[in-house]
Formats: sequence, structure tokens, C-alpha cells
Amino acid sequence: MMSFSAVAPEIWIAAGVLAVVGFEALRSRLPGNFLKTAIPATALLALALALIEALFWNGASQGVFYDGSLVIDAFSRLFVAAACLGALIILFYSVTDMERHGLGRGEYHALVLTATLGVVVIITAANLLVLYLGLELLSLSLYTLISIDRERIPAAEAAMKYFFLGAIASGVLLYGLSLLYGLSGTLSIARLSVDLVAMGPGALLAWVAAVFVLVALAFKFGAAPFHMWVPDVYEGAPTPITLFVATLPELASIALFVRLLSSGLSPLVRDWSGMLIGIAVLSLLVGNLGALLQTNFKRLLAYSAIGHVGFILLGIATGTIRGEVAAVYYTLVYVLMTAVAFGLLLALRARGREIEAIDDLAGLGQSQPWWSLLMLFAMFSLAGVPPFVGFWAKLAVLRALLAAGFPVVAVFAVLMAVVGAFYYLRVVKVMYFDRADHPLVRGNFSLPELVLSLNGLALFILGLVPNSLWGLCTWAIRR
Amino acid sequence: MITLTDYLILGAILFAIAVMGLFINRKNLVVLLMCVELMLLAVNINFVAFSRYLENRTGQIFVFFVLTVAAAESAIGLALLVVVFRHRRSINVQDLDQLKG
Amino acid sequence: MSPSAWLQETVFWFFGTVLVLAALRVITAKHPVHAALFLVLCFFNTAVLWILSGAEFLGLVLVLIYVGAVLVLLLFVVMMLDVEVAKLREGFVRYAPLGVVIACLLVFELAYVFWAHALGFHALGHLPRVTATHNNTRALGTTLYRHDLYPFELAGMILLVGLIAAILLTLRRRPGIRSQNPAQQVRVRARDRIRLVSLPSGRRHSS
Amino acid sequence: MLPNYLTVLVYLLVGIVIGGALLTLGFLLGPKQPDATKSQPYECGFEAFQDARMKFEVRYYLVAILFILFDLEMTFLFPWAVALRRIGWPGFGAMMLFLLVLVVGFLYEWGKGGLEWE
Repeated sequence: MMSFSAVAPEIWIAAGVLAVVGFEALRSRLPGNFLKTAIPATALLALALALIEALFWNGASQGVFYDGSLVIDAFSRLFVAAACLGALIILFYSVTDMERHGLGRGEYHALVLTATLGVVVIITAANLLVLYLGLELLSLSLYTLISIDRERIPAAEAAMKYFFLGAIASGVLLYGLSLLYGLSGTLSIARLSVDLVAMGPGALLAWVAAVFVLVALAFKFGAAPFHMWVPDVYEGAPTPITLFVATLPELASIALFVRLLSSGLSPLVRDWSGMLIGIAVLSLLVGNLGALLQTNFKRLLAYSAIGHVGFILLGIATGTIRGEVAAVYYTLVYVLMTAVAFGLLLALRARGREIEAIDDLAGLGQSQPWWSLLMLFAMFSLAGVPPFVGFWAKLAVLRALLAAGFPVVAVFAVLMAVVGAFYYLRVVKVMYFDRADHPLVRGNFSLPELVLSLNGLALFILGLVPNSLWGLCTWAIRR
Repeated sequence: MITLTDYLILGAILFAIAVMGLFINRKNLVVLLMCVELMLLAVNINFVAFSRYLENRTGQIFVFFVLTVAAAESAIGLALLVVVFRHRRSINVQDLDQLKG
Repeated sequence: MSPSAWLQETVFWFFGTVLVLAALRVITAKHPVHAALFLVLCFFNTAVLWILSGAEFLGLVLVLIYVGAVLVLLLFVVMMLDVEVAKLREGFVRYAPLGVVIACLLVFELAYVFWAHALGFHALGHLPRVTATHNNTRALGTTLYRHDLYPFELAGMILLVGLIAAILLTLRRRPGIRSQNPAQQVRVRARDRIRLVSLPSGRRHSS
Repeated sequence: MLPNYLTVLVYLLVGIVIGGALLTLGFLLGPKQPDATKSQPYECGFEAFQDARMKFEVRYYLVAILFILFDLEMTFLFPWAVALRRIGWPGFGAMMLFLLVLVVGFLYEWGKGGLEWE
């Protein structure tokens, strides 16, 4: 079935890419002031239009399109909207910062758009080929974004590391996909699960394929023991890029798991569930214990990301609908929290406070009370302190684990969450109780900072009404 | 008769060689990139063989896309290599420039 | 065994063996340039095997793109980077046993699985006859441009990202370099270069 | 096997045999008295300054990479061209869109001066 409305978000984003690249091509012929507003405006407009299209996908545009290339279902609708909104907000937060450091040229916007396009493609993918292409579109854009500041040596080296691990992961994933193709004779994810059911349990080759796919996905998600690139990339990349890398790809990763494991390989759930539990437990351990040792704030958030990935994977690993909903819920909440944390780093940077080490936060409570309050929200939420929304996310995963009969794992996860709470609270302690002589800073809010404030407050407000977002996730995952 | 299994085992051997290459050439980024290419070649052999034996062309189309993406990927990888290399040797290069003065 | 089947098997085993040997040399070659050349050999052999199994177009593309371009690129970089070979081979011996063990495990495991599963594949043994008039390129084009338009456009975007990345990361204008601009050279007019000044000439006196 | 390729195979074999034979004959029959000076690369009578494998400018690399990307674009054109009658207008339109994306890329490359040789 051909339908332009089914790919409307993709079309807007791609049009935005072309326009921005076109502007950049004409840079020497157009006035600089015009480009300075036209390029970000075009990128933001493209994302906004994509978001509107995603929100107004009507019933008629549901189904499978382009000969089984992409599927528009409830999950697609929720996540495409989330991805477009996320990209919009992130771009909004980071544009001024990139401008100030001379990096806010057309290439940056174009690559952010192509990465977002990759995320959208993964979310809506209905066959293995499209899934792979979306993944590569996202990864290639990320490698380039990370090293966008050519003078930043750690960034280039982090990008290099990420590139090699990513390329190897792609190879492993493709090997698994080739076996799946051989088993079912089709690339369609829906047909794949039907064929796997027909094959019956215990098909050795299917198991091998699942192992390959799982390892590759763990790599891409940054789960232990394939997490080596995460801290380096978080620390090495410029902060606005870290903000991007830490948030949007997580949406893509969960979409990969939902599409490939929970749908395509669902007949093999017995095979991959155990492996996934192992990876998740290891991620929880590495992430939370590793975070304890960090002094650099971005590295701390990187290890915390590994820990959170552990939680998300636990939800998927249950193999139940409830666990899947919990994982999806957790991912959305996590993206919200991380956007606040990194957005705050940018806002503080704009006010002359460059945060590298955790100790740089000292005295922030006195000098910048509003931003410290938001940082407190983000940290409490990441730690899982009630009533913040992060608490409900953890609770949802734990409940799903108990319901699926994994009490020991659930206890371990609680233990790790307690360890995690310690280092998040350390950040709060440094912020409010460590003295440093910084004067009280007042200043007017810019529009992005207003949005950031709303984003921070959302962590609290969503925590008071946890069921709203939960209801959306349940709607997205129902089959 | 050449069977599907023959092709698959050839692919597996190639894949294993590539993985071995990743282990023993940890320091040489260029050779690592070649190992990745070998890995993708193994995958492509699998796809082509399956495509032949399943009598459908989807596998060949997948290979076509993998070739495209792999070339773009190695282009970006090599560009990164150039960036990293420039930094590590930047002092030398400047010395050379000054000599030309 | 018919002569045709015999020929097919011979070609498969010959080129397959060379492929494996060449791949081994890629990962063990002392100098990256040699490794790259062995990789070329790998691609050639694979192309033969693909043509053998009817993927004619892909075999040719492999030779055209990879041998023609990617490997040239690799060689360029190898030469440009001026690698210190000895330093790069540090750790070679240390990790070799581990690599060999893992590789052997992988091969045996996969081979076992493939053999065990051999009967489970949908179609095995009977092959579609590839006739001399079959046009693989056209068949591929028909499938690709009828059913896979969406992935096709995505491939275009991926190429665009590659382009942006290459220029963004490697293009650097050094200030103060004098260069020719052919456009200006062509556009030049005689009056820009020569100014004809009419000077009153001195009278020549005939003697 | 594709019968059409039998000739290619024969050609390949003949090439290998002749090439191999000539090299072997040269190896067997030629006099071999190497010494240090003889096996050096010839540099117009000078001592060899450096390794024979010279470094290239980064700019060569950029040209090569751009070449690959457009080379890939070309490979998509072949199956499109031979199947054009069967795929009709949708196929034609899709290729035009594909080309548009790459033309924008080309303009970008041009505008940035990636094609200029300073």
C-alpha cells in the first residue's frame, strides 16, 4: 500500500535535512545573519511538523505500508511522537550553546535530523531490512555528531571507539538476521514470528540467531558487558551532543527490543529471557557500582545510564506484556529525567558555571536556587525517591518481575537501586551542603530555559499522577 | 552437489576468521576496519546462499543494501581515523609547515 | 556426476579455499598494505562464488564497488597515515591464542548447528535452474523498485550522511595558501593584464 | 552455473597459467646475484631518502571518499535502468527523489569547496 500520510513525519524530517544542507551549501552566498536564524528555524520547523503529523495520524493511516516496510500501530504513534518531541526539545535546549561554541552550523542540525529520522524509522520498522537501515542511519549520524568538534581530542577518540564497537555490533546483528532470513525465508518481522512458532520449540539454529541478535542489541543499548563505550562517549562529546546521545537513541533501543525480541522473536522467549536477565543484572551491577567511583559528573551519568538500562532490560526480560509496558514506561521516564539533567548542565554553562567534576556543583544551592531545585528533582527522580516519576517507573518494573515469578532478581534490583540512591544523593549533598563562594545569580529566563523548567517540574507532576503516562504505555503495547 | 550447508559453513569460517582478526589486531585500526569488512562479507555470503536456496530475491536485495551501508560506514570510519591521526601528530605537521615558511 | 555439477563443485572448493586462505592472511599480514591486497583477493573470490550461485549482479557490484573503491580508499589511508608497523603489532602474540580458541569454538558450534539443522531449511537440494537468458540485474531491479522503495530512499539518506561526515570531518582550509582559480583565469581579458599607453615617440633622425 | 561465465572462467585459468608460467620461468632461469645496493629502490642515483611508500595528502582521501559515495549511487542506477519499463512511474519518481537527495549532497560538497584543489 502506498500512502504518503504514513510516512509524513519521515518526509518532513527528510525535507528539513535537505533544506538545511542546501542552506549550508549556499553559505558563502547568503548573509550570515539570515543563516543564523534560518537554519535552526528550519530544523525546528521540520521537527514540529513531523510531531504534528505523528499526533494526527488517524485511523485510516494505521496498518502496514510500502510492501511491509513500515507499520503504524499504537506503539509507532506514541513513540514517533515522543521521538519528534524529544528531538525538538533537545535541539531547543542546545542550539544557543552550540552557536556560542561555533558548532551550530548546518551540519549539526542536519545530523540531528538524520539521527531523529533513524529513530523514527526503527520505531516504525516492519521488516528486518528497514530496521537495519534505520539503525545505521542513527549510528552513522551519532558517530559524526560526537566528533563534530574536530579540535576536541577525547571526543574524536570516543567516537572512534564507539564506531568500532558499533560496526562490530552491526556485523554480529547482521549475522543473526541472515540466519533468521534463512529460517523463515522472509524479512517481515510479523511473518518471522509465525514461522518460528511453526518450527516449534528447541530449534537450535533459531536459538543461535537469537544469541547473535541479543548480543548486538546489548551493544547498541550500552548494556554490560558491552558498555565500554558509554562513559567515554558521555564524557568526550560536547555536552549538547551528550544530551542528544543520552536520550533519543534510548527510544530507538527500546523500539528495537519491542520490535525484534518481543514481536519477532516472541516464540523464542524462553531462550532469550534468561540471557537478557543475565545482561540486565550485570548492567545493574556495573552501572551502579561503577557510578560510585566517578568524580566526573558526565561519567557519573553515563554509569547511571548503564544501571537504568539494566532496569529497562529486566522489564523486557520478563517476556510478559506487563513487563514490556513497564520497560516502555521506564524508557520514557528515563528520557525525561536525563533531558533535565543534561539540559541543566547547558543552562548552568550559559550562566558561567561549567560543570565537569561533581565538586563543581558545590554551593549551587545558594547561588542558583532554581536550577539546583530542578537538579534535585532530576536526581531524586533518577534515584527513585517517591513521589517523583522515577519511583513509579522502578516500581512498575519490580511489580512486573514479581508477577512473572522472578522474586530474587527483583530483590537484587532493589538492592542496586539503593546503592544508586547513594550517589545521586551525594550530588544533592554537594549542591546544597558543600560551601563555595559563588554570588547569587539572577537572570531572566530565555524561552528554552522556560521549557527546561517545565520539563523539570514534569518529573514531579507526573509523579503525582503516574497513571496518565502508564495508561498511554499500556495503550501502545496492547496487541 | 554443493549444498546450502557448504555455503553456510564457509560463511561461518569467514566470520570466525574476522572475529579472530578483531582479537589479534587490537592496535591497528585500519586492519580492524578490514576485519569488519570481512565480517560483513561472511554475512553477505549467508544471505546470497539463502537467497539461492529459498528461491527468493529478498536476500540479494538485503546484500545490496548491506554493501551500500558498509561502504558509507567505512567512509565515516576512515574520516574519524584521519581526525584522530591529525591530533596525535599535529605537532609534527606544524613543524613541517614552519620549515616551509 | 554430470560434468556441469563436477565443474561447479570444483569451482566452489577452489575459490572457497583461496577465500579462506586469503582471509587468514588479511588478519595475519605484517603490513596493512598487504592485508588490504589480500582483502581484494577475498572480494574477488567471493564475487566468483556469488556468480556461481546466481547472484550475478551482486558479484559484479562487489568487484566494482569494493575492489574499485573501498580498497583504494583503505590503501590511501594506510599510506597517508604512515603507520609504524612494529608498534601496531604489539599484543599480537598475546591475544592470538585467545582469538584462535574463540574462532574455533565459533566455527565448530555453527557447523554443528548447520549440519544438525540441514533438513529444517525450507528447500534444500533442488536448485532452480539458472538459464542463460535469465537477467539477474533486471529481476533484482524489478523487485527493488517495486517493493523496496522505502529502504531505497533510506539508503539515499545514509549516503548523504556519509557525504556530510566526510566533508565535516576532513575538509580543512588552511589559511594563507596561494592557489589558482581556473574560473578567474578563463574570465581574464587582455585589458586586465596589459595597459597600452600611448607615449609620444621620439623623432628618428635620418642621418 | 551460469553458462555465460564459462568463458570467463577459462579466461581466468589461462591468465593464471600464463602469468604463473612466466614468473616461474623467470625465477628459475634468471641469474640471481643480489647485493645491498642492487635491491634498493632506484632514486635517480641518490641514496634512498625514505620508505618507498610515501604519505599522501589528506585531500586525496576526501576525493576518494566522495568518489565512493557517488559510485554507490551509480550502482543503484543499473538495475533501475534495465527494469525501468517494468517498474513504471513510481519507480521513476523514487529514483528522482533519490537523485535529488544526492544532488543536494553534491551541491553541499561543491559549496564547501570539497571539489577545489587549493
